[in-house]
Amino acid sequence: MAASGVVYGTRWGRTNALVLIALLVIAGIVVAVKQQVIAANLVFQSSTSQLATSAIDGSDVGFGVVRMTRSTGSGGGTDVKNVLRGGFANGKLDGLCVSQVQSILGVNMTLKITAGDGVLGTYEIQGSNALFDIVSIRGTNGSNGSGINMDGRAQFGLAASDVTTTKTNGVFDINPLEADQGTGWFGIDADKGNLYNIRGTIYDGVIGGPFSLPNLSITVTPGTSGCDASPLPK
Amino acid sequence: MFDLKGRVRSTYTDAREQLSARKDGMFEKADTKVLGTRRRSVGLMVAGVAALGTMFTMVSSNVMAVNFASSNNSYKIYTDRVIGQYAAGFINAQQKQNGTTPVAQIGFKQADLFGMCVIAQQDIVGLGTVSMVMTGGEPVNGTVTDPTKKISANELYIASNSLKGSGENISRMTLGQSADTLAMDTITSHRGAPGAFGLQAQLMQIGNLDADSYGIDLQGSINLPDLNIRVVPGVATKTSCTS
Amino acid sequence: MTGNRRRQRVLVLFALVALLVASTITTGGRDEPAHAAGACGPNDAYRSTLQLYGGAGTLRPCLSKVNINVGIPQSGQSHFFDIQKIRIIEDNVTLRYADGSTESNLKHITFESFNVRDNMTLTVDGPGYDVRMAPDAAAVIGGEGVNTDLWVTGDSFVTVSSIILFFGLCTTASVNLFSNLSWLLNGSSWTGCGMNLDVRFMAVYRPTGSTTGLFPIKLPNTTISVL
Amino acid sequence: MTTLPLSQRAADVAALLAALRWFRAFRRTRPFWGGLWLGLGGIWLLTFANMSIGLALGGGWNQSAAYVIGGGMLMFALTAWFAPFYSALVGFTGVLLALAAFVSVNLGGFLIGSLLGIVGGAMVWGWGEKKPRKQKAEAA
Repeated sequence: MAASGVVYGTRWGRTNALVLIALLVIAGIVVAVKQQVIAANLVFQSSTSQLATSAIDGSDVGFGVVRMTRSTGSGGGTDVKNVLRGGFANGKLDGLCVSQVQSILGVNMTLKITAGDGVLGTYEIQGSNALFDIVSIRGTNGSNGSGINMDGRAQFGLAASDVTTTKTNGVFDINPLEADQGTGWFGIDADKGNLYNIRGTIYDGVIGGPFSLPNLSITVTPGTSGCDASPLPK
Repeated sequence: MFDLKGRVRSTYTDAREQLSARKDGMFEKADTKVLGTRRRSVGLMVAGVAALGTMFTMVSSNVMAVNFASSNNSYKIYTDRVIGQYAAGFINAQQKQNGTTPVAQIGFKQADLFGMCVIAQQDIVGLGTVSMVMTGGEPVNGTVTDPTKKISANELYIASNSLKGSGENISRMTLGQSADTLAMDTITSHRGAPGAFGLQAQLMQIGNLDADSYGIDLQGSINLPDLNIRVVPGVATKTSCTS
Repeated sequence: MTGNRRRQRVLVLFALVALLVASTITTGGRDEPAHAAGACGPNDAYRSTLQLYGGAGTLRPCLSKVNINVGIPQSGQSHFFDIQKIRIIEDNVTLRYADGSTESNLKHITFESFNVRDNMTLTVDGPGYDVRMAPDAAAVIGGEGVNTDLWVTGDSFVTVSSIILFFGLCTTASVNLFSNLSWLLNGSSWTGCGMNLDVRFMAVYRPTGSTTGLFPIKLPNTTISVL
Repeated sequence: MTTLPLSQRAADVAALLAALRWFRAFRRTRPFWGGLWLGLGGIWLLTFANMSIGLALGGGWNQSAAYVIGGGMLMFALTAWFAPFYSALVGFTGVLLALAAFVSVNLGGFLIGSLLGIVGGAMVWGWGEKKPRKQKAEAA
């Protein structure tokens, strides 16, 4: 079909130019994607969250020192940290605030989760089977009650693995705090716990049972203004 | 000797001549021939719009699902109730065209939305701000009125810096889980940095949700019964969802 | 057919009676110490069996072998706590711990109506960690009408004063001496100047009546921290 | 008040006229308006998705659909402009892309991108030689 004297074929000059451009684009994309990966590697500034609530009314309460596995940050490894794990089989909260400051690319930002109806003493947040890994917690006097209170037969010095909170078919579950077995792990067991005007530093909270969070708000704002900077949630 | 200078010059002169010839050709063509959009365009246009209309109807009558992915910087999302199965969230810096903004990246493996209203703003040169209001499912008025018009979304991700609603039923929630260990049931791709704050829940039922979003990303598909898209001049508010 | 129905009725009646009996047995009985069966060694063999003072019940705790220091440092003649009665219950107790090990020569003492005015810090000295409970001022570890049973080491001590004794001056008594002093300690109400108790186990309970409602642990304005 | 020399002003006007004449010729020799709408549709899809290229590359089809479809529409528009020979092909494909955008790119950029693409693509497809203008003028 080709006209005589005309040779058809791949014109290598042009082809090479296009191939070169395509390769450059791919290289650029690879660089861009790599930067994206680097950008996603956040700087881990604070490992603990702030907790605040006007009151906690819990039944079958226990505290125990447990070894919590914690991420060490950028490397993706883990280490072990001793925390006081507080367990509540059933609980009501009068307002809740959990906040976390995190530094991303050198900029501080604060995630804040709040809930509550704004009325003191209504205990509008109800849930069951809650665990909090506490670094420190402080209860203070207020018009609604004062500090940390425990009711019933309180025992200090139990093994953390012997602390009881939740029940299945009326029988206490074994080791609800998931504490290490054996000695060395301090525990407190009480029938009831009433905690008022609580501010604390926690690593995490796990709430198992179905629960409600009226007026739930999740916000992320630049800066470090967390639960400590705001009045107790009601 | 390799006469580079001469070769460049001759190439340049050739190109100039070619361009000039092409220009002359263009002028000649423009003067001699009448070229333009012929009437047959209307046929294709009508066919295309009809096809679009058919797809729109199919989507709004729940036959077809669509994809949605955007990191636009001005979204408002309203729904009367969202029932999310396997939710996970962490803090991130959302990339925008002009820098970054801190957001909570929240993902749902499966989410049922009772009414959905998305308001997107776009600045258009010469027109100012216009708002696009997309509604689907039942009317978004704060109460669930018609559960049959449920919107089901698979793998829904929202980048939000403010999310407000009423947590009606939440279970198995973990706050403070290391963000690199988050999982939405079997999906383990929605993860943050090691050691960073993470939130995970098996069920999150949130009523009357108002979210400011910097992006919606739907990895799966969504059905949008009663789909309606309107363009409203200026900044639209939640009242625009029902009016 | 009628015979069948009658048998059915009898069965239902029997089931109802059984349910009623079972419910009275479970609600009428005294609250058993809350513990999960099988959590402490093979067949729960590593639990200690401890009698509370005054027949208030038996506890079968699984013990952590961690020392709890109840410290109220003395400061001159300042009064930091009040105790109605100090009693020594058992002079030589052996506790079994969660790993099966035992510790002997411990003392079982009890405080009646223990109230702290100020200066107390409760420090849990665990391996590799401390838990500190530090009330700003007043705290209740027991309180009115409540017994505080403590299993302590012999070298623990309390520093108390009483108007009828030593002209009201602060006097220290080691727990080792409690059995010799029991006639005295049991008798009067004490004003405390200081205390340093190394506690292995502590149970706070109401000796009679309902176990709940009194809130024997009250820690107003208190920080609990893990160090 | 500074007055430009007459020759200077004349030269300016001449240059402007030349540019206009060039633009008119450019416009008349290619599916200009169709290409414009098609291209704007593609740009709208891209800006509306507002996705950073890194996110699009990392996210799979959902995130990259805007780039693929919007970018495709833009590319076809440019092809229509600079290679009018292929206008029938790129116009038709542009319409198909605009339709595909509805299901895969944010409802076709809230319909606007899809509509622009359909109108523009159809115009590009239908572009070609028409009856001479002079005849029309004479008839009128």
